[in-house]
Parts: sequence; structure tokens; C-alpha cells
Amino acid sequence: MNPEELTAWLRRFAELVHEHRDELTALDSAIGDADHGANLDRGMTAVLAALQEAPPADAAALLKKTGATLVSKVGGASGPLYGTLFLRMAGAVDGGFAPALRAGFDGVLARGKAEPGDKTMVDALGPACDVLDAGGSVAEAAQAAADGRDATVPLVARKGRASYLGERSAGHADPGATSTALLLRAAAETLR
Amino acid sequence: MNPEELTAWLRRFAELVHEHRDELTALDSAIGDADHGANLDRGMTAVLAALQEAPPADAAALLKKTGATLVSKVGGASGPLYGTLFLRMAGAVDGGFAPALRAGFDGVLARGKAEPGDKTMVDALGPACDVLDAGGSVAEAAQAAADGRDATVPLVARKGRASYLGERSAGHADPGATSTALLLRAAAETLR
Amino acid sequence: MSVGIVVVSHSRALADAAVELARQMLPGRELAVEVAAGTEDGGLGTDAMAVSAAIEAADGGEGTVVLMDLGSAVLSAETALEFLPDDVRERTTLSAAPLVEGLVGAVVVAAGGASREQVAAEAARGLAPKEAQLR
Amino acid sequence: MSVGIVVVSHSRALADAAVELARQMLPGRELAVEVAAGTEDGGLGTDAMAVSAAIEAADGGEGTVVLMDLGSAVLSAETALEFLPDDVRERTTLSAAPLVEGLVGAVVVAAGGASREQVAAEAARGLAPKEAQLR
Ligand SMILES: Nc1ncnc2c1ncn2[C@@H]1O[C@H](COP(=O)(O)OP(=O)(O)O)[C@@H](O)[C@H]1O
Ligand SMILES: Nc1ncnc2c1ncn2[C@@H]1O[C@H](COP(=O)(O)OP(=O)(O)O)[C@@H](O)[C@H]1O
Ligand SMILES: [Mg+2]
Ligand SMILES: [Mg+2]
Ligand SMILES: [Mg+2]
Ligand SMILES: [Mg+2]
Repeated sequence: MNPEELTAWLRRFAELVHEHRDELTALDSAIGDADHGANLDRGMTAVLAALQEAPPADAAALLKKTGATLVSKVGGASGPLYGTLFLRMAGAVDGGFAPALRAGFDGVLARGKAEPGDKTMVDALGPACDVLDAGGSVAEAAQAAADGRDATVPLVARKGRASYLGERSAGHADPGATSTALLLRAAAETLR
Repeated sequence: MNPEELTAWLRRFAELVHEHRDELTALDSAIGDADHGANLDRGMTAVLAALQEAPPADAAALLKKTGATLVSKVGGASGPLYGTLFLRMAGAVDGGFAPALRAGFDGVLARGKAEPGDKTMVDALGPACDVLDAGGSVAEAAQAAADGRDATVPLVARKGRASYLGERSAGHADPGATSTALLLRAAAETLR
Repeated sequence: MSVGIVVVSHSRALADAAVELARQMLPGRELAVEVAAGTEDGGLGTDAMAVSAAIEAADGGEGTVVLMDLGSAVLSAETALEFLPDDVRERTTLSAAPLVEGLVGAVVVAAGGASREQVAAEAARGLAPKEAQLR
Repeated sequence: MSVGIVVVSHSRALADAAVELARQMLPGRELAVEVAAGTEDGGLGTDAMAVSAAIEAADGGEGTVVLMDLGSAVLSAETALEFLPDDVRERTTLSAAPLVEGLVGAVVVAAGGASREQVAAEAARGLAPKEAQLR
């Protein structure tokens, strides 16, 4: 992958996050602390600024800078989680998008210790990785992420702040799974 | 007991606390948070002001007001402990100083759950009560309290902040036992 | 009516910040959370009368769960019980739960209408999320 | 040299107040206690890079014990480890201890020259004084 296409992806993700900021925050207001939209918007704004200020020479450096910026600027649990996603992608980006995203997903699993079905971003990211690994298109992966997000609605949260609510967390989409669906949608719109 | 002699006792205690404020704080600085002198001085100043403002009609009311003021104004552990001492004395003062002080001591034990030898005010108050109960004079009780204070020096604290220090708490007199020795000295100087 | 929460701390700043952090988990929801913290002159300490007043203020009939920072705050809270009306005292639970970690869980379940026992139990397992994450 | 202490919290005010409360137990004594708390713009959140910097600042060679408020602070602290030099990381202990209660015990034993394991053990038993008082 080259830095240009990755930059296009990240720009589009930042745009989508900004557009859906209030929706993400409303979801987090139902089962969390009402900051996921603000967190990610702040984080992605900082990422774009950092990339602009000193454009990284290659894809790995670009993903590393993205991850390092997110772990610092997001503030919430999604900071170290999205940050780790990009940091691990940096180490596997030579193989292309699919293996990079899989490496990132493994990083998210290791960092957050969530399992599928815990009502987290894992439930959107995992299905997307599975589609890509099976040879599916990025558009198909984006659809899988959106389906994964929808499937979080009835789940009871077992990780993160939403888990404080117990049974009351059911009936709402997970904010992180929702933003992850946007991340894959941005990929479908910008990567071949 | 009448309110006048109790007031004389409390005035003298307040005076002694004020005079020994820095010494009490220095002791608490070695094995605590360096506030026992300031705490008790503030508390007893508030007690004298409260008694002055609305002089209680009888001994029980006076002791109650003293206790209620201390639990509010002292700030540290010694507040609820000295406060409970006076509140319980109020219920037993009809029998005279010895049974009142014993009731107060029982209150301190119940409140703080310290045992003799834990390096607390209990180690000064207990011996004083024992002397009074055995028919000794208030002067002899004051001497027993002073001896009890001295005996706290080698002890390892098992209650209160000093217990955080473990073995390092040995080698210093306990601040609360030291102020309790002053309480009994004030009694010896003002009560027959 | 929900169970009320009372935060007893030696530090007013600590108590206020802990309540702010916990209230983040209640966007747009109501809950009686009262603070009794610090000495009158702004120093570090606890005041049994202030604790007693905070418990009465937080108690809307379903009782309260009281969280405290250190051992001497427990002494003040126990003393405060003596100054409460019998019915209020009987529905007051003093909790040994971790102040900050327990408070966050407690406000969430209290706002969800849980019983006093449930609120206290949630506070008591306040360290569980950190322990699970560090395992 | 003593073991250093790091406080990671979503709230700068909470961390500062907790450190003030704990430092009361060190009248006139020195100890490296560093805070990584809040977002850059003064909001509630944690920053892995700030945690990393705080650990390096608190580490005088004997390592550090890191206390955190909530689960997401643990994620930031674990991420911070990745950005530390190997030797510093190896002598960093992330503790699930109660933030406020553990901090008070930790600073006292750290200032007394205890090992990193002893400091972490003392922090872990931070609720013991409250539990003993409420028994
Ligand atoms: N341990 C975890 N593993 C995976 N995802 C998690 C975990 N904890 C939280 N999340 C994700 O993070 C999202 C919340 O992000 P955000 O609101 O920014 O952080 P915070 O909850 O700290 O305020 C959740 O919706 C969930 O998808
Ligand atoms: N549980 C307890 N039982 C009896 N006495 C205690 C207890 N805890 C503390 N003390 C006494 O209180 C004294 C400390 O008082 P002070 O410094 O005013 O309070 P704090 O320790 O809260 O700052 C100790 O020296 C000890 O004598
Ligand atoms: Mg959130
Ligand atoms: Mg948050
Ligand atoms: Mg003290
Ligand atoms: Mg004190």
C-alpha cells in the first residue's frame, strides 16, 4: 500500500467521524459517558494535522504516526484501541490491506481482551477481517462491519464502560462498533 | 459533677493543647500526617467558643456539646474519637468523673476498634481509667496516662495512619496518646 | 426514587472530581450524589456533622450508600450515624468499596433503580474492571 | 533512590487531589510521584504518551508502580509501556489497586525505601484499613 491511498482512507474516515460525531456521542450517551464522537473527532483531527505537518515517507511510518497520535489524543478507551490497530497495521502493511487489518485486529484483541459478542468494536472489526481473509472485497468487508455493528444492538456489554450497565446495555448499538463500521466504509470508498 | 468544674477542665485542656500544638504536630509528622496539634487546637477552640456562646445548663449537656463540636471540627481520626469520648461521658456523668471517663473510654474502644498496645490514645486513656476505677486520685490517673504515653514509644502502630509505617512507627510517642496525657493532666489540675 | 450516594473524603477537590467523573456515566440522568469532604476552612479532614447532613440530603426514602476515602473517614461516617433519625440510619450502608472505582459503578446501578444492596455490591466490585484488564 | 509512583486518571483534578492527600503522609520527605491525567484541553480522558512520560519522569532507577482509576486508564497505561525503553518498561508495575486508598499506602512504603514488589503489595491492600474499621 502507498501513503497516498492510506491518507485518502484516513481523511475520509475523519470526515465520516466528524459528520457522525453527534450520532456516536448519542450512542455513547445511552450506554457510556457520551464522549465517543467527541473523542474520535478530536483524535482524527489531530491525526490529519500530524500527517500534514510532517508527511511520513512510507505507509508504515504513516500508520505508526496515526496510531501514536490516537493513543495520545482520543482520551477514551477507543484511543489505545484504534491506536493499537494502526500501530500493528504498520508492521504488516507490506502484505497489503487484508493482512494489515488482521494484524491490527489481533492488536485490538490483545489490548482490550474483548471477545466476539462482548458488544465492542471487535464485533464490527472481526467480521470485516474474516471477509477480507476469505478473499472478499473491501466493500464486502464494510458491509460485514455494518452488519456486525447492527448485531451489537441486542447484546449485553461485557467490556468497557457499557458493561457497568449490565442488562440495561441491551437495545443500543455499540458506539465503537458504529465508528468501526465507518472506518471500513471509508476504506470501501477510498481503497480498491 | 457540675458544669463549672467541667468547663475549667476543658479550658485547661484547650490551653495545654494550644501550648503543645507544635509538639503534637511534630509527633504526628514522624508517624502520620503532621496535623494532630492543629486538629485538636482547632477543635478545642471551637468547643470553648460553643460553650461561651450558649452555656449549657448541666454537665451532660455540656459534655454533649463538647463531643458534637469535636466530631465536627477536628477533621482527623481524633475528632470522632475524642468526640465519642465526651458524648459517652455525657451519659454517665451523674456517677462522677471515674465512671464517666470509663464510659467515654468504652466509647473510644467501640468507635476506633483499637486494642491496648496498638499505639493509640487507648494506651494512655485505659491506664488512667484503671487507676480511677481502683480508687486512685485524678493526679494518679494523670500519671498513669503519662506513663501510658511513654510506653507507646517502642510500639508498632496497628491502628490509624501510623499503621501505614509498620515497623518504622516504633521509636516515636503516639500523638493521640500524648494529647490524652494532656487531657488527664488538665483534669488533675482542675478537678478535685 | 433511587438510592442516594454519599462521598466522604478528606479532600473537597478529590470528592468533587470523583463525582464529576462518575456523573459522566449519567448523561442527562438524575441522581442524588452528595459530598461531605474537607474541613470548614478548606483543609484536609472529615466532619461527622457534614456527613450526617449529606446522608439526609441524599436520602430520598430508598436509603443511601456511603463511600469513604480512608480509615479516619470511616470513623466520621460511623459517628455521623448517631446523629441521624432512626429510619434514615437504618437505610444507610457504609461501604468499604474503593472510593473512585466503586463510585462509578454505584452511580450507574443506582440511577438504574437498583436496591441499596445491589448498589453496595456493585461498588464493592469496583476493582473488577481493572483486574480483568490487567490479567 | 526510591520506587517512583505514577497516578493515571481521567481527571487532572482527581489525580492532583489524590497526590496532595497522599503527600500529607510524607511531611518533609521526598518522593517522585508523577501524574498523567486528563486530556490536553482539560477534559476527562487519558493519554498513553503522557503516561509514558510520567513513568520515565518518576523512574529514578528503582522502577515505578502505576495506579490507574478506571479500565480505560489501564488500556492507556498498557499502551504506554510500548513507548518506554526496555529497561524502564521492565521495572514498571501496573497495579489494579484502588487509586486513592492504594496511593496513600504506596507513597508511605515507597518513601521508606521499600522494593517495587513491596510498594505494589501495600497498594493492593489499600482497602484493608477501611475494611478493618467497618468490620
Ligand atoms: N476492552 C475493550 N475491547 C474492545 N473495545 C472496547 C473495549 N473497551 C471499550 N471498547 C470500545 O470503545 C468504545 C468506547 O469508546 P470511547 O467512548 O471513546 O471510550 P470511553 O468508554 O473510555 O469513554 C466502546 O463502544 C467499545 O466499542
Ligand atoms: N482506630 C483508632 N483507635 C484509637 N485511636 C486512634 C485510632 N486511629 C487513630 N487514633 C489516634 O488518633 C491520633 C491521630 O489523630 P489525628 O492526627 O488528629 O488524626 P489523623 O490521623 O486522621 O490525621 C493517633 O495518634 C491515635 O492516637
Ligand atoms: Mg465514552
Ligand atoms: Mg470517556
Ligand atoms: Mg494526623
Ligand atoms: Mg489528618
